[in-house]
Amino acid sequence: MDIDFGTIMFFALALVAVVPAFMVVLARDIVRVAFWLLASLCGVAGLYILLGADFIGLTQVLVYIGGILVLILFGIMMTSKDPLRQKAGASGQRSVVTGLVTAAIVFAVLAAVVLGVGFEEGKGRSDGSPTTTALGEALLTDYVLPFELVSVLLLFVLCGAAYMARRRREDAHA
Amino acid sequence: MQMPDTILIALLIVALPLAAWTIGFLHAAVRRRLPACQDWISTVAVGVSLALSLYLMFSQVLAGPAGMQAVTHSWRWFAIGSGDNAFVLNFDVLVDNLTVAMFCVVNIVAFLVHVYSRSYMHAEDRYPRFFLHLSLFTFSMLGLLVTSNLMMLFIFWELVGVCSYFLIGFFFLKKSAGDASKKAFVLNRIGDACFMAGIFMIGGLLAKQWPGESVLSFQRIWESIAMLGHGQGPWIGHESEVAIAGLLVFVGCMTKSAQFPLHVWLPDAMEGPTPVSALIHAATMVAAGVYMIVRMFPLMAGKGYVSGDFLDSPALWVIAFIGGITALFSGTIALVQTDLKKGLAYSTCSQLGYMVMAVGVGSISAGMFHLFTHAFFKACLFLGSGSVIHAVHSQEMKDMGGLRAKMPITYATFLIACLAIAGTPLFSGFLSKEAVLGQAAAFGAHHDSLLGWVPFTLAAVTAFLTAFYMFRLLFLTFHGKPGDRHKFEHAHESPAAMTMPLVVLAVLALIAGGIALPFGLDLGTGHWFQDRVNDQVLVQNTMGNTPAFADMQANMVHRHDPLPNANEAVSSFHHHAHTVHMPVLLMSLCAVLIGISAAWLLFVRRRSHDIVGGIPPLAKARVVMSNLYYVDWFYCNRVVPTVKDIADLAKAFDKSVIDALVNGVARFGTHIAWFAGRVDSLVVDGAVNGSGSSMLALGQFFRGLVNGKIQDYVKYTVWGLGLLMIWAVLARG
Amino acid sequence: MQNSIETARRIVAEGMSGIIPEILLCALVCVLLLADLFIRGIKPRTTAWIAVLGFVACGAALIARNGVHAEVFGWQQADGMRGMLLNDQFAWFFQVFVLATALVCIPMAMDHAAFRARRMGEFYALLAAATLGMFLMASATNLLMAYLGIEFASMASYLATAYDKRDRAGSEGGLKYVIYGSVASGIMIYGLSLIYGMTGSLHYTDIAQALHVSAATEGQLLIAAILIFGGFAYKMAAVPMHFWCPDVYEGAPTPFTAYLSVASKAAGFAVFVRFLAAFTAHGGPTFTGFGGMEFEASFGWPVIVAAAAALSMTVGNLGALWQTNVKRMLAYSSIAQAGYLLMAVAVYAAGHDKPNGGDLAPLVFYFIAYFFMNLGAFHVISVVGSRTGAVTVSDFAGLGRRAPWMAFGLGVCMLSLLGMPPTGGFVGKMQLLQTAVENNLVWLAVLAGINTAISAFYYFKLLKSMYLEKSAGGVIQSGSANLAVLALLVAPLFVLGLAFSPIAEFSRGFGF
Amino acid sequence: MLDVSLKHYLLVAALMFAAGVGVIISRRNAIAVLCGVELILNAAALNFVAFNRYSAPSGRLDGQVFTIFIIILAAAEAAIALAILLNLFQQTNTVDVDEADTLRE
Repeated sequence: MDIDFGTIMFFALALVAVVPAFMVVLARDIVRVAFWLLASLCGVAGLYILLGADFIGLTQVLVYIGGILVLILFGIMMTSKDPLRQKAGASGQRSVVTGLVTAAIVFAVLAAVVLGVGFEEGKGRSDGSPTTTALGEALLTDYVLPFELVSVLLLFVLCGAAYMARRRREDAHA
Repeated sequence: MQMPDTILIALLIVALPLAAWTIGFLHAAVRRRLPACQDWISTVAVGVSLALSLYLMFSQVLAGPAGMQAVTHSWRWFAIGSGDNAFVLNFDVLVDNLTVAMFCVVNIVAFLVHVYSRSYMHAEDRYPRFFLHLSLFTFSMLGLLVTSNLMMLFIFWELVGVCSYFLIGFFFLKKSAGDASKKAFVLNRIGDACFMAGIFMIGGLLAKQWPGESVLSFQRIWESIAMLGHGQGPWIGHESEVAIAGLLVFVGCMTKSAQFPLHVWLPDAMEGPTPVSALIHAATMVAAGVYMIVRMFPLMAGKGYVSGDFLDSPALWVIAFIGGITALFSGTIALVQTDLKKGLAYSTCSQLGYMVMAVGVGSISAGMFHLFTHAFFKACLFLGSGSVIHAVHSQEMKDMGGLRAKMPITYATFLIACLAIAGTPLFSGFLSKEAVLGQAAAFGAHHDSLLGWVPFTLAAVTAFLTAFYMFRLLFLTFHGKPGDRHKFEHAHESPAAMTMPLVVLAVLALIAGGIALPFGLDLGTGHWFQDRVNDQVLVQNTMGNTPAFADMQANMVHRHDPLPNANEAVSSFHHHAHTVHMPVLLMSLCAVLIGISAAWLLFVRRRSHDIVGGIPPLAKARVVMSNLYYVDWFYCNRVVPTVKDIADLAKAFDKSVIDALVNGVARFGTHIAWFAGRVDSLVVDGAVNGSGSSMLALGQFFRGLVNGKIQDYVKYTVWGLGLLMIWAVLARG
Repeated sequence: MQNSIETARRIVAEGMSGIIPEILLCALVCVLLLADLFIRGIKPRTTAWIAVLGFVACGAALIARNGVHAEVFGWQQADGMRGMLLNDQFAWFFQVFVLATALVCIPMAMDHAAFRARRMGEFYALLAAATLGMFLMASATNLLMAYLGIEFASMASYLATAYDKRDRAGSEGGLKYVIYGSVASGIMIYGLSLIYGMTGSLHYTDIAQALHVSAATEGQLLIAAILIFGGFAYKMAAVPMHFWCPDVYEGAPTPFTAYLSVASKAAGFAVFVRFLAAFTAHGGPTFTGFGGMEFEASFGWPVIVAAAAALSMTVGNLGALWQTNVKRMLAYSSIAQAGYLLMAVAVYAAGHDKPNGGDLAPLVFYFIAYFFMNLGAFHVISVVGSRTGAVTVSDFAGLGRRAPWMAFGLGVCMLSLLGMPPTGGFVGKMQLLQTAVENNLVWLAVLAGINTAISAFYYFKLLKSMYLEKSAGGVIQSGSANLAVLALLVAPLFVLGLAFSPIAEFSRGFGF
Repeated sequence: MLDVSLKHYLLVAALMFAAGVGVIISRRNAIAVLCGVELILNAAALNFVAFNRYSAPSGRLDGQVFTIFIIILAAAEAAIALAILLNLFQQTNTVDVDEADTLRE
């Protein structure tokens, strides 16, 4: 049997991406939820690299895993008294069955579309060369406007989020 | 185009009340209160308006054998879009015999009501505001009369409805008044929606023929009807749509003119001040529906209009039946009312049924004639009832009785109006009612089938009932012993400001019938009123001497003087109209006599207060009435209870089905159960309830989905998108 | 490398002049944030005036852009420019619309009780940022730009909704808004990725050309289209993406609720209609039909949009029947209004080849009327709520006596929302119905008529409460500035209702 | 021999999307709901990258650029959501979104 390395990598990474994603539904407590999410996002990062998107893969690790997930963990720590042993109500599930059934139906519909469409293959960017330079060029030429605008967005979002999360001074005095 | 003087005067007539309203409104806007002399401003405005109307009447309509030469004018109001796709609306104005006559009626009643209200409403809060509303109402009503464009007519129609809403709810601090105004408004929306749908259907069909023109003017509609008669034009192949459009327009009339089963708002509207009841809910606004179908008559008549062979038009059949049923239905309910104004309200419904039926059986002359006479005597009755209520501070007839001596002028005028509405010879109501009955009989004879005679039968029974219940009201109010001694002691005749309008109206109720006497005012020239107000004249007026009308006229059979070339159906109708004339005359005389005598026997001789009150066999009465014993017994114990049961049942139907639909559907379960044992109309009833409550239940359902839980929102959203996908894929295949 | 930098410099230099209003809004955001940070004790009034100045400057730049038709910031292709934004009349109208809404919301925010004693610079900065996002939504011709615009507007809206930190309802509304909004944008970008996969491009022009020869079946395209529609419908607050709407409207500060209900909805329609127009250009995709024959079928947008329109108006009106909270009631009412507006879009989508179809004038006209009637209603609710704490319908009892002009204004707005003459709402709705009937969507027009009848119940509930019910409260001092704003919002409704020819003509100038 | 093709990546993305929907529907904790949102966003991002690799015009990186923006905006969104959540937590002392349901009727 002739199985090449790429195929093995794909299935391994796909498992790493998908199984933890479903474990997020099933996990017992909120900290496990966060770590299953971490695993899933790592799997996706691997898939990006497998797809030749090296820069995106690294960004995924840096921003998502280094940023968003840490943010989420901070959120968990600031809002939970004992995140690993909460009473079932606060961190548990509402109805796993409804969730999974809906997920199954959603998957069925999406799978029907993606399998049904005869997407043209083979004309994409498959040379595997590093993308960082090309992405940098794209962001400063064709996509310079969104690139600049998103900086404004980050500015007001960070100010707003800081304002929102700051302890209220009037409360502190009271 | 030079504007004729007549148009100018007509517009002035319309604009004067608007000016009065505007003065008051601007004053309120600037000074934060209405002018103290708003009553004078409004009264003078409508007075001048009345004088101008009378001037038009005497200088134009009364001169010449066929009345005035109709004048039209139109202004471009707006155009949406451009070229052939534009939707254009003109402000079309038409002044003809009918307009001027209606001007006079509306202005006379409005002016008298203004005068009357200055005394009647004086002690009320918001007295100036009352006149402000009256002015706006008068303006809207007059505007409605002067337009010759369906869309404009609809706009004024809505304005009239809004004024009615304000005025019914004038005592809005009283919960019942607020509810009544809401009910009137909501119910009228049903009719308005249908009316508008009808207008759209008409407009849509006509727009294909005359793209980029103001197609909703009457002229275009008549032209299309004329073309349809010749098998051409925009309506060929759309005959059923034209019929449906006609019926939709008629539903608009049914709500405004309180036709069964959409009449229930009118009795409740009596929560408004009594002068309003007189002006709006008896004499003028409710007649707007009749006026509208009169103007729309060719549309109702449909394809056969040109050939004169239109009595088979399905729309006309529906109209005739609805009118007849309303007349009888409301008449029976009026029998058991204990509230004076409600009794009058049901009688109004009943009389409106007559007018609608007259149009349905093919004679707009008879319908309009009855509208005119009815305006005077019903306004007189309402203002009279206001005078009584003013005196005894109660609307219940059990608190009245014996007021004849205390209030002689009110009594005399009320009596004259009662005689008129009952259809006593020499009074105006006799002639107009006889005209309606005669037409209904001719309709029956013409069709010569059981179904064809139904309208006439309904009308004939109603004629008897009318005499009976009107005199019941009269006797219970003014004759017999006082019901409430204390109130009786304090009762007194109303001041002159209130009695003078009564006298004027009573005189008009007496003589207004004169306009339709065969010899008329201009002696010996045929049927005076009929010559001036009939469908051909109306159509001619609108279309003017255009080639289209010349063509139409050439092919149009002159129905009122059948020519030798008239076809068979038409001559048959005229033949019948002449042969049934005398029997109908006699029959309606009998109905009046029997009705009045029965009322007299029961309420004056037997001193009964209720129509079943004669049951206790008083010895004295039995001796006196021994000859009539069995009749009396049968009448009191069989007929009257039966009639009363029917009336009760009808009233219950009224109350539970239609009221509850409007007032809210919550209490309905019990009504359904109650109904199940009695009425066969359970199915209909259930359907009506079902749609109402299921609407609320659906609302509850959709509201329930938004339960505050974000996870569920996402869940429903995903399901919703899924359903949308399924639907889209299925719908597109 | 050097070459790329040169290219970048050239693109920026060429593009800057096309986005002056947007740059001014960016500057306004920064100035307001900095003012709040560095000027101690800056008064709310001062920041409000800075915001007004900024918006007016932006408006002036926008007016100068009227009549321009240009793609800006993008790349050159053989058959023309592929810009990120397309400045045309359609975008111009919606940008003016959004800017005007923001300007009206400033006096409302200045008057708002909960905002009086706090630093408001950040709030106005968020308002400016949301406006900027909606500008992008109106003119985006690239999927990335459309997504960025939507997110821009959404994120500013999340923060502004939760702006009053002491208010639990605001925080809760904000949290739901951000979660729901993220899900909606997730669904949308999933759909966008499918379209990208089918066409290989993010630019509308290329997508339109590629779809024309796409190998996807219509059903598959429909599913992708519905996923994308989900994201747009969320901005329009249309069914089935309406769930956030009642909670957020109730929780957000009333001035911002007003902004959301008018500007956000308009921007949602703008971005959707532009996408739709691209999608249905070239007469829609070609499909391989029975027996391998190629045929061109107009794509199923009318079906989707008509269904969403029907559902929106029905769900909105039925849901509103039960509401007692006025803002919540207006939330449902705005869902229903989205349904009426979608009816115009369905006609537009259905009518590319019909005489009166493909016409955006009814949509534009209804939006003009909607601007005045909805902002007027929220203005009154905000003013009265700030002074009396009124939130439920019964709290408005006796308003006809307590604040006659406010009650009158609210009454006119209610009648206009209901579609009664002689207000602009009536004329707008008539035009919607007329075009629907002309384009064989009679069933939708009939449903809209029935819905109008249903909606009378709840609009009149408020009217009845104001005029027919008693209340013990005293006279409310509305303030002359508020009355002036009210007059500016209500008077045009009568103009739109009576002398609407010029405006109807004006509204014809904003198609593609 | 099983060749890894576009479809495989798309199926992985579809599974992640479905899992994200499942998480949002079935979780109580607001932070867990946010994790579900991240899964959905990642599914779309993975689609973009996969399409860019297989079926986009070869010279362009549109899909990858789009993915970068998705990641940036997801970060911003998470920051906002957590900030609002912290504020709500200060008022109500719970992160159970099931209990944050006072806005309803």
